[in-house]
Amino acid sequence: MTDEFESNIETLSVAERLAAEALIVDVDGFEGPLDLLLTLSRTQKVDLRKISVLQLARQYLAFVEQAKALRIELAADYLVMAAWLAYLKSRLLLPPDPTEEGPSGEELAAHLAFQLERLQAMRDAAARLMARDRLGRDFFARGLPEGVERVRKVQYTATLLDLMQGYARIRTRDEFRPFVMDRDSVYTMEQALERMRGLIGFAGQWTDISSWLPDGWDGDPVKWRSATAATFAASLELVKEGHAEIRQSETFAPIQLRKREKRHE
Amino acid sequence: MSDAEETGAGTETAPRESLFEAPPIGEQERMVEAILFASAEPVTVRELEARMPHGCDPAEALVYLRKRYEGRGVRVVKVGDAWAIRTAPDLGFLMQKETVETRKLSRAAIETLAIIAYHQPVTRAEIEEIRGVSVSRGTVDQLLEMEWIRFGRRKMTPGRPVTFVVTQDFLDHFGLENARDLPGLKELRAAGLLDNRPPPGMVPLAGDPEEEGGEDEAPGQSELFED
Amino acid sequence: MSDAEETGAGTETAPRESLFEAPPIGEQERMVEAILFASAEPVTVRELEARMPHGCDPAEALVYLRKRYEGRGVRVVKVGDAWAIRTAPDLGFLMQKETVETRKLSRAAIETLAIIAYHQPVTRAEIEEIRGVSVSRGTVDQLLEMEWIRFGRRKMTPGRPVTFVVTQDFLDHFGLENARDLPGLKELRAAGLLDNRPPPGMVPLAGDPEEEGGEDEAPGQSELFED
Repeated sequence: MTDEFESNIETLSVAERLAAEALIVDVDGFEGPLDLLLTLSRTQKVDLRKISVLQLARQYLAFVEQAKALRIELAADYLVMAAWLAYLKSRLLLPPDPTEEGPSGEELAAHLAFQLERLQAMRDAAARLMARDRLGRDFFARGLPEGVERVRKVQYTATLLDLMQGYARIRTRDEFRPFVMDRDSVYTMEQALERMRGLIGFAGQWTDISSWLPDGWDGDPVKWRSATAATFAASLELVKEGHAEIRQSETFAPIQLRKREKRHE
Repeated sequence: MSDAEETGAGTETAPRESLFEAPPIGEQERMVEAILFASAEPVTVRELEARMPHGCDPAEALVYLRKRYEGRGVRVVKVGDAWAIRTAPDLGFLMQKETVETRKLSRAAIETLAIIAYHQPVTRAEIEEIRGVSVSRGTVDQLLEMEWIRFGRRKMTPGRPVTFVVTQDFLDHFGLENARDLPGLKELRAAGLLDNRPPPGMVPLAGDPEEEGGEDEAPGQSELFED
Repeated sequence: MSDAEETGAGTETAPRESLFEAPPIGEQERMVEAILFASAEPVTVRELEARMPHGCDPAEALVYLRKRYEGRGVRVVKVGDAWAIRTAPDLGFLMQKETVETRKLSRAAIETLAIIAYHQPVTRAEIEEIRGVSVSRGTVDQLLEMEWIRFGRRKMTPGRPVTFVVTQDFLDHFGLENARDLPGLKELRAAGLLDNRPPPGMVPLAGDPEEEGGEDEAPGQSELFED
């Protein structure tokens, strides 16, 4: 690699060699073929409007040849440009063929010159832009801004409908409250559980669950129903806790309950 | 004005040459102005001095600057031992932006309001009894603040509790002439506003709720406006 | 300032003293002064109008205010259709403490920014045609993120590509009243360098649709703007 490199540039003058090296070293630094062309065009040291596109094409092709010789991988678009410039070169050198369609070599060359000039102009403009006085570097905004305080005022609203629906909601609830509040004929599971906890210790024998009902709860069917349900639920709770055992011989047969004997291990 | 401009032109050269003469006082005033403007914190005279070219007298420049801003929209003020530019106090209102947000009244507030409207004059304990839950102070305060309810007479019952009644604002807002114009439960029901389904968790034990409700309410309603 | 704007602003400001006459212009100038001093961001005339009492003419007050600050340490500057107070650029040397390190922009980003500023509204394909290379997504993203560029209207050309334009932040950062004040803009235009000159026949630069990175982005971006 090194040998090849040296043998290749031996034939060049020192100045040329330096220039070539700069180009080759920078090849990654070029932003595409247009950028490279613009750089090459600078060596012509002329106004971009008077640039010789033909000469530029030759320079570019020489560059690509050299890069190839140095086995430098060139991106595809550099090669596409090379092919196009080779074509352009031939169009510029040969007398125009009147039968051929499309733009003339001069037109193509003029457009390329325009593109180069435009790119250069944008670069100059970018430099001028960046050189302007800039906020936060040359001039400054208020360092201690007083933010606009958002005073949020909440305004509550309600419609007559909301009001009536609200009232209806409460009154509807009221309608049912008496039944819930009416505890006279309701025997709760908590009540039953409390009562049975005190008694279960004495129930060594299987006893019909109906005998566990509190006094005065077996006459009125409503009260009997509530007390039976509560007592049954409480029985299950005691079984779950491990204090009692429960059994029923068949469907609808009486349910029986007794104390669970402590196991002696 | 022209003075300032002239000195302004001079600046290009003045600032850096600390070995030379201090910039003219007008120029120093400009510097103090720019520093106070751009600084995120109030700036002490000492710091001004450190930041400005050698030989400057920021204290003197401040006197001029302060005078210049007298009666302006912003003022040069002393904050502790430092200086800052601040909005003139009479223009503080410009720094506020009022946004009005309309929000629905909460369910608790609506129910409380409804009870007061239907049962007035009513005590807090009575409201709680009717709603079945305690009434938060915030809810009552909100309604008082909105001026939809106000305190009524004290009840002649033990403890002489205060009562609540609705206000004229309330009537105006809801387009009522009188609290008695509020539709009764029967009308609410007729209008389909009364939900007959029992609230969840409550067991409809017996009878047709339709009938029962009707009977129940009638006396209650009449009581309300008896006095 | 048009009728529409006046009435538009009126609805917002009205509450305060809509029944009274607008304050004298000197007072309005103080108000504009206070508002601009208080804000780090440029404030539009419309917003000034919205914050000042009804009937005020901030545009007129701004004329006076701007004059008042000529040659001072801070200046009243126009940024697009908004106004701001900024320190005089010649005093930047005093503000080392406030200096903010702006992110270093790559050469590609700077060029892309300049192309957008000078050619706006400009499509990605046009940027690529000018630079002769495809524009990386990162470059555009960075400029968007800095809020120096934003999406403009779609071009009415096939594919309806999105365009890029510069923002108010861009103008503010570079101290430009508006995009027409870009340095050298007139000369570039006169020289025909801002023309969109189509290539004769096919030129294998980035304008070539084959290579256009823009192609695959187009659908993604179009989603953003489809309503």
